[in-house]
Amino acid sequence: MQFLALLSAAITLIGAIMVITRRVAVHAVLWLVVTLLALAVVFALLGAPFAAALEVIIYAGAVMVLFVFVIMMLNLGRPDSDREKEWLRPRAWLGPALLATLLCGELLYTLPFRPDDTAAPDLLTARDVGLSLFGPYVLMVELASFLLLSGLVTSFHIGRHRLRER
Amino acid sequence: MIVHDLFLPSPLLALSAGTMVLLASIAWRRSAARSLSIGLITFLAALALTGRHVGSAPPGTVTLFIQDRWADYNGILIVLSSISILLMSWRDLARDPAHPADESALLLLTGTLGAVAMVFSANYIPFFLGLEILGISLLGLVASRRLRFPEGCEAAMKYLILSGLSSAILLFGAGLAYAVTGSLHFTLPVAAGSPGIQTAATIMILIGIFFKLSAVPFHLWLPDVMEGAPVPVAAFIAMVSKIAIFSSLVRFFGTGHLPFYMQSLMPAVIILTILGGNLQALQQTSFTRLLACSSIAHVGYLLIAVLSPGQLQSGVITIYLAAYTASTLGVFAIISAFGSPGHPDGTEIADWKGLFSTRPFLAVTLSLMLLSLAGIPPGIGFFAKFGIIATGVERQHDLLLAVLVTGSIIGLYYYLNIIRVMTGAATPLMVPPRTRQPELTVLVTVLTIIVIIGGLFPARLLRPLLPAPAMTPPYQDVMKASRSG
Amino acid sequence: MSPLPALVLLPFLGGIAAWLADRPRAATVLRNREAPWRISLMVLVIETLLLLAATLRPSIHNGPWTDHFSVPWIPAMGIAFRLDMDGLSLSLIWLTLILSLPAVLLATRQVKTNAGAFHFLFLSTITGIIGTFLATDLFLFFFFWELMLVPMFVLISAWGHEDRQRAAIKFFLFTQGSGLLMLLSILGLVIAHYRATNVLTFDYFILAATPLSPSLSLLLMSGFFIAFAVKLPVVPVHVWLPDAHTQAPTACSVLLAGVLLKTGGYGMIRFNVMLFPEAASRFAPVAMALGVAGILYGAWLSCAQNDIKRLIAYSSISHLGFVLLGIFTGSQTGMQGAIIQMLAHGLSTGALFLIAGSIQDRLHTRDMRQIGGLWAAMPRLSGAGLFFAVASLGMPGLGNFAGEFLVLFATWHVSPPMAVLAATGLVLAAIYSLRMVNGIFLAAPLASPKPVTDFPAGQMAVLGCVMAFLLVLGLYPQPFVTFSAPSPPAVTAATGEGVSPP
Amino acid sequence: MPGFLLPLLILSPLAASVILFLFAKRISARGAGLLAAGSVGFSAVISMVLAFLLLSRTNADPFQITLWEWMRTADISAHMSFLLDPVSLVMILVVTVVGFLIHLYAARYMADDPGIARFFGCMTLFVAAMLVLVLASDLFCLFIGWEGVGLCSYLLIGFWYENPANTAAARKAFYITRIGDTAMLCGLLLLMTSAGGSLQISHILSAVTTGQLSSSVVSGAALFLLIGALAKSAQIPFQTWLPDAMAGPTPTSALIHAATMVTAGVYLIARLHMLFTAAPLVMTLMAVTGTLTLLMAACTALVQTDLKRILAWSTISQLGYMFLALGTGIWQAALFHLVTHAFFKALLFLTAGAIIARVHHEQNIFRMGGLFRAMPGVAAAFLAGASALAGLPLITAGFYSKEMILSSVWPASFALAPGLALSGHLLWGAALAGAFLTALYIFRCVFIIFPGQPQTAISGRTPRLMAIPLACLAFLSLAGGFVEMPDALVPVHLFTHMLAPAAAGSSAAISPDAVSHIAISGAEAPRWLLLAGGIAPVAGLAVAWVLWGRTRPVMREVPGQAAIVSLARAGSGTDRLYDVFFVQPFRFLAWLTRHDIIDGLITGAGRMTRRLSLFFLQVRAGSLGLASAGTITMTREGDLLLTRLQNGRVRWYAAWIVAGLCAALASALLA
Amino acid sequence: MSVLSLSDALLLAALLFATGLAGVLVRRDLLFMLMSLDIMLNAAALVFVAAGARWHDASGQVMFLMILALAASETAAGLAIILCLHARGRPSLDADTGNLLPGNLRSGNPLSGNPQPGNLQRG
Repeated sequence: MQFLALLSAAITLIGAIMVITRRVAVHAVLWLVVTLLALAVVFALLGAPFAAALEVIIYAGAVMVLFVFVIMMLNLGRPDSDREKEWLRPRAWLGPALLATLLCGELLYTLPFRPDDTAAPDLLTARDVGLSLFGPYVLMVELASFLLLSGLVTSFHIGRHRLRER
Repeated sequence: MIVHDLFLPSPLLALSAGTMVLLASIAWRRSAARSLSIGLITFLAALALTGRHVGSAPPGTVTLFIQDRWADYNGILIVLSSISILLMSWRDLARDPAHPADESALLLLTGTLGAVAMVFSANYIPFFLGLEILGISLLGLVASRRLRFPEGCEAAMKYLILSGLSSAILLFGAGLAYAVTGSLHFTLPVAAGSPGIQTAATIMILIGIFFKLSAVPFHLWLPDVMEGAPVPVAAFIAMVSKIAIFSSLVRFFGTGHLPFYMQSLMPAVIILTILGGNLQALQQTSFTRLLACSSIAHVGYLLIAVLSPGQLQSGVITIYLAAYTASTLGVFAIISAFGSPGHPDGTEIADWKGLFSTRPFLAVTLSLMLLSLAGIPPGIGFFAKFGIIATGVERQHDLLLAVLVTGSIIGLYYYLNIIRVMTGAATPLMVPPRTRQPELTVLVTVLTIIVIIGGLFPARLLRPLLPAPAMTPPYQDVMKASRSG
Repeated sequence: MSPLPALVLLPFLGGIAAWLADRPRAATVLRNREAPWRISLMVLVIETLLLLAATLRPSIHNGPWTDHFSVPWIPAMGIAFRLDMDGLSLSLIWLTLILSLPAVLLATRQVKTNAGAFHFLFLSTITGIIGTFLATDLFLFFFFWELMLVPMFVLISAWGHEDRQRAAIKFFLFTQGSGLLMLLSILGLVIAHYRATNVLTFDYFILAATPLSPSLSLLLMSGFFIAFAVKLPVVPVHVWLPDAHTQAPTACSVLLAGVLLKTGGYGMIRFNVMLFPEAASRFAPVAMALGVAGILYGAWLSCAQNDIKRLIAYSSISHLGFVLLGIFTGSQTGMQGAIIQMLAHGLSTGALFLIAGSIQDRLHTRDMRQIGGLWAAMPRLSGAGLFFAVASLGMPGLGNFAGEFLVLFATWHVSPPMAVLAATGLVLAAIYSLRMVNGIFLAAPLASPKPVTDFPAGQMAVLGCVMAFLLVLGLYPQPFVTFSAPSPPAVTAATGEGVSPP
Repeated sequence: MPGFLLPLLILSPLAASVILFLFAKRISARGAGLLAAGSVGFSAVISMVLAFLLLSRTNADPFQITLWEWMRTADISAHMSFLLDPVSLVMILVVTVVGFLIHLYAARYMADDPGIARFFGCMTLFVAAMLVLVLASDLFCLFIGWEGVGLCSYLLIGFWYENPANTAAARKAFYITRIGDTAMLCGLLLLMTSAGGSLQISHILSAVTTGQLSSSVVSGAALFLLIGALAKSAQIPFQTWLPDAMAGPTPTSALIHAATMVTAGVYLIARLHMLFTAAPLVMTLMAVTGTLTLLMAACTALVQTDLKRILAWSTISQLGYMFLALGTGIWQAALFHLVTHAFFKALLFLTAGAIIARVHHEQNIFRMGGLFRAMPGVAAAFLAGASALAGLPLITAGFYSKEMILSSVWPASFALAPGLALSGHLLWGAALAGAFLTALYIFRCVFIIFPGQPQTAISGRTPRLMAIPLACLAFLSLAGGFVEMPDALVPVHLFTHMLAPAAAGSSAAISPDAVSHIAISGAEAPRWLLLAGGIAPVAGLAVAWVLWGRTRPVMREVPGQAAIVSLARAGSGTDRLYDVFFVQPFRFLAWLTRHDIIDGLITGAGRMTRRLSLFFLQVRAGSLGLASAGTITMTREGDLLLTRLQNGRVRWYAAWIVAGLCAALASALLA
Repeated sequence: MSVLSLSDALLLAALLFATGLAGVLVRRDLLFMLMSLDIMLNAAALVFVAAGARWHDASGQVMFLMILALAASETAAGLAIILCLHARGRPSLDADTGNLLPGNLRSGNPLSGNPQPGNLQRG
């Protein structure tokens, strides 16, 4: 199990790094899917099977399909990947990477590295989550629906192409 | 743990009900006038319902939403701003086919909903959801002019990326706070042990808030986005979004003493914000950009009051918010009134040349608003700035006061510069045709009266509305002890 | 009823009336295109009568503070709408009216564009000035202090001369920016008082009794001082003045030079010397050195100007250096000299600006080299110009000299070398004044393309009154000195506190 | 008490002046002259009445009146108060009588000038101011008159303002006297602060005598006042303004720049002689300055060609005599010379005016010539004046007054330092030489103008209205001296007796060591002194005859261009010196700084702020320099050397956010 | 049953967060930026889930759900913007080019979309 945890964590990280270094968008999307799947394993190992399932179904499934869909619509090709290569010269990424590393270092510095305090946590099943979702957090579900509504309206609003005759 | 309760702030209820009605109405038949009317009625209803809340939280329990005078006050400011913004955009939305009115009205409603949710939230989840509802709605609003002005889309793109980044940072911070305290209560994370994570959590949440508040150096997006957006939307960003996030800031940090690790950070940010905002405004030729920069500077002034707990603080923050809202709304309303359908808004300062002779009413009211923003009598801004300085003096923030004075002098220059331009000789070509716009006239008049009355009789506004300080000195001792231990 | 609030508000209300009278609809009803002008003239006359009543009204108590008015304004912060009048404020208000009447009579009738707004702003400025002279609540004082600048800014910016906008912004930035420092000081004082007594108040008389450490009181005083120094103006911060005076429309130049600058001197007396006597005495050497520097620097630059208004403006700096010097000598004589100098400078320089403005109206230039001798064409104007130029060079027997003499006398007590240096300013005063006289009045006339009209007798009579005032001030200043003596805050604290208006 | 007459005395010309100014346009030339002369004449009558009253009074009290209190505060008390004692009586008589004659003359002389009302307005104002000056019993009040006469002098010198040279001369006069006035003001302040806030003359003098004032204060005040007096009286080093002042109308020159105003310095010192005698060094300085001035001015007069300028220099020279007398301590002699000088110099100027009017405003003496035949009456008057000026013995007033000075200087000694004194003999010698030179230059003038052939056309006649004053003044110049004669001839001492009360007051009060050099009468002086004093002018006359009387054609220069000429040029040389060292540098520096330096600095700072704000813009627009290759363009404000790379704003903004986050975290963690 | 402790999870989350951040900073293509943002959001989600596990509190997972909702709507809106920009004929999805909002650096007609470099200041 320890090994599985280590492996999935490693895959998650490697996947993420691959995502940000790919030149072709579809490759990146695929790597992202890999990352998300590995993350789902991590979630499961953390005792959150519900979250893991949602990660796979919604994130790696639905959201990523959106990406693929858009990439198809954009009809990206060879020139784009060449351009990406052009853009990914060391002098272009060195500074941002340094900045990110610095932040990462600061974060790691703050984290407690002593072997953990508590015993391994118990499982939190879908039932627990559902109870609290539709218990104390029922209003939040409503709010989330408004979030999705505004996302919907916005996407629709922006996505329209032409002036509509009135 | 969160106690289950049925408490729901009633403005929120009104707004969500209004959104539903509007959706239904759109689904039935699209009509700009009706959508706008529904929006207006919803806002008025929300206003009327403020303070009359459904249910109540049992005393001494932690809730998702909180009801106090501070939340009510900010809710009122937000809804009033939204009403003004709706009136400002009425003409364009109702008459200009390039502006899809229904979606705009809908997004205005959801945006306000998000803002109000933030104001009332006492928990990370509603705060975060409110923030994102507001952000996503803004995204749509910013891009709403894109068909005529391509800047809109670009501005939306910038906002999307940057606000996504800041949301992620904020979320990460909130996650760390949750990890350390085990509670999603929206307040400074305080727990025994692991001081590093607490610090990191606080700082990351703070940075997220600073981004939305556009404090320097996290301000760079604001002028771009405000310029790319239609004028009323720019007002929405400058008003609604800022009030909401500011009220959250106060709720999160309280108005007491800062944690020790922020005691050099906050003044630094304030200094940068005041100087950066003002200096950047100095160079602007675009009116909306100038207002964006000036709103940055005003955030800096406000933060001084946040840093200065004392007898005056609460009332001063209250009145400063009112002053900033009324004056800035006034300026935006006048900009809207200046333009006309099919004519670009008067967003270039040079367009305003000679306004004193061509449209004296607008010129005089605009001067009043600008002077109020600059902190000069008789506008309400005078007393507000006076109060800010008073709080600063009370806490002896010498450096901050020096910066404030410097910034105010620079600010004077660019505000006056506009008045100067308006006193110049008019060139007939530049004067856009006048159109009948009673709603704007009424709005401008009302705001003018508010600004003057507030300036002359500010006593009524001076009410202590702030929540009790969240961070009191004993806590700090705990923090310090835990850190060293 | 105390007439004080009416005194403050009347010009403002009158200004609104003047503005409304300029609306197209009103103009047809009134059948008079000069309605705003007439209304403002009327308002000023009524104001003068009101002031007369206030002057003659028996004092409400035995102290030197003759009148009092107070209503709470912002009780949460201890702010009240409190007005008090003593001899100093009364005489400065008189000066305001004595100058604004000729200014309106002679110079604002020509304003044709937006005359209503012009008069509204003009009268609002007067309201601000009078309010400044009367307010004894520090917040109210600051309120009026800021308030009087705004209309003046618009007046300069909209109705001024060629380079008006830059001048207006400069004027506003300097005066307003320094005002912020004063605000800091006011608040510092209030907070210090609050810390000491747990009473939050902005009342001048109560705050005057605040116990302060020496360093704090010096700090607070310097905040006030900077604001007043900019207004007065004192040399390193005088730079707004020449531009503003030169570019302002005539009536505003008169008001600026004649009265607005006096608020600085008034503030120094009331809020520096009287509020922080010890700090002021410690600061005195610096202030006096600045005064001497102002006298010499202003006079020096005045000698080099060809623009009449600029010349007069720099001469103002020189004259007001005497005021600063006098106030900080720390003696009663110096203070009285400064007050006399303020009154006299207001009259003489105000009149000179009126004359310069009239010249500009007629000849459309302010360049001495292009004006030439006017005596032959306009003997009345030139005679008046000569008179006021002579007054400004410090001719004994006229008001300016009386002030300068008293100031020099008081200075000599403190530091003879300083007095000698300041007296040198009189030589320079002769140079610039006579340069002006021989540049525009007593000089060979230039070939003028069109005939110019002299002052009509009526206007001359108005100027004659100003001349008479100057003469009286120079020959018999004793009544003015008695009349305009500033009252220390302690007096009312002892006798007049709590006296409510009947 | 007849004190009430004193303000009346002043009021009369003052009222005339006000009327003349107010109704300048409506008053005819004749009316203006009449009004002016009448008012001054009225004053003259009053002053005669006053003279009668004063001299016939039984006690020694002067007439006094205090009009009002100018100011009284804790430490200051100044009054508008007047006092008439013999000293001021002499002065008011001179001012009103000579003034009346000159006004009479001017009424005709200026009749054709369009600005006559202004002219008489100034003239009467001058008389009023001068009367204030001489009558004042408070130095503050005196100072009002003192400056007032200066102003009138300025207005009258520049009366013909169409010519820039005239106004320049007027300004010069005012500036230079203003320097002196400022010094005097300082002196007054010094006295006032040390003497308890009062400038009442009696108070000051009693403070001096009682030793209330320390000697340093007395010396300082005396020095300051001396500077004021020297400037007013055009003594070295202030002499340059007076010759230029001749640009004014001739009656002005006669009244202001010869008879009255320039003697105000003498009057001041005579008034305060007790103060000065208490400051021996200042006295020495005064005497030496007077001597130098009288020599220098006489030499300069010798080489002038302009008639009025010759007279101007002679005025300076004669004033030098008065200062010598004052420095010696014999202020009575100075006053006596002042009176006679007023007569003959007014006469000379008025005759000169008459001459100049006849020869079409030609002032160069070498262009005149042969005037005796055309205008014998005028010539006679001029001759009378010239003899009085030269001091031809026995028959002229000038002889007696000058003699009184000379004989007193001889025995005097002048303190230089403790134990070191300057002998009076030296100054006496110089003064004698001066007397010789005086006769030389004035008879040079006479011999060039009157005999021989006319050089220019002569027209018209001298009107009677102008002739009457000439006659009166001629009489006074010749006979005026008989009121005071040396004991060696006839012991007549009317003048000194009249002044006796004032003198008594002083000599009683002054400590013995301070008066060591004072000698009122020439009793102890040897007889030959008188002889020498008589011979010197005669010798001058003789030499003048030798040089100019016989020689034809006219010589245009003094023979022998050597030492004497260069010495003579000194007068005008100072002028050039001042021009180079003071006037031009002042003008240049003023021109250089005509734009406010401080203004420039502050505006520059403002501009820098704008630049700074540009920097903030650059931060916004700038790049990490790593983002991408782009076109590097210099900004238009090239000085900032900031470059703008075509870069991605979004990532740039994001980078700022992250950088801010890093910094904030770092600061929090390090706290 | 978990084998991952909270601090392990936080470690992973921090690394993931930094990686996403680097992606946002480095990449110019909007698509990649959006993906990087998603990575960052996931890192945050990981923190919440892990913390929820640590405290045995379902709130963490509730929060995860909300983040999911946010990610969905943000991605949708973002992709709509990408399409919008693409439809307007932007040559690429470069977030950097074609800045129509250069603020004060604007020059020329804002509609031309062709800013000229070098004009810092107008008037």
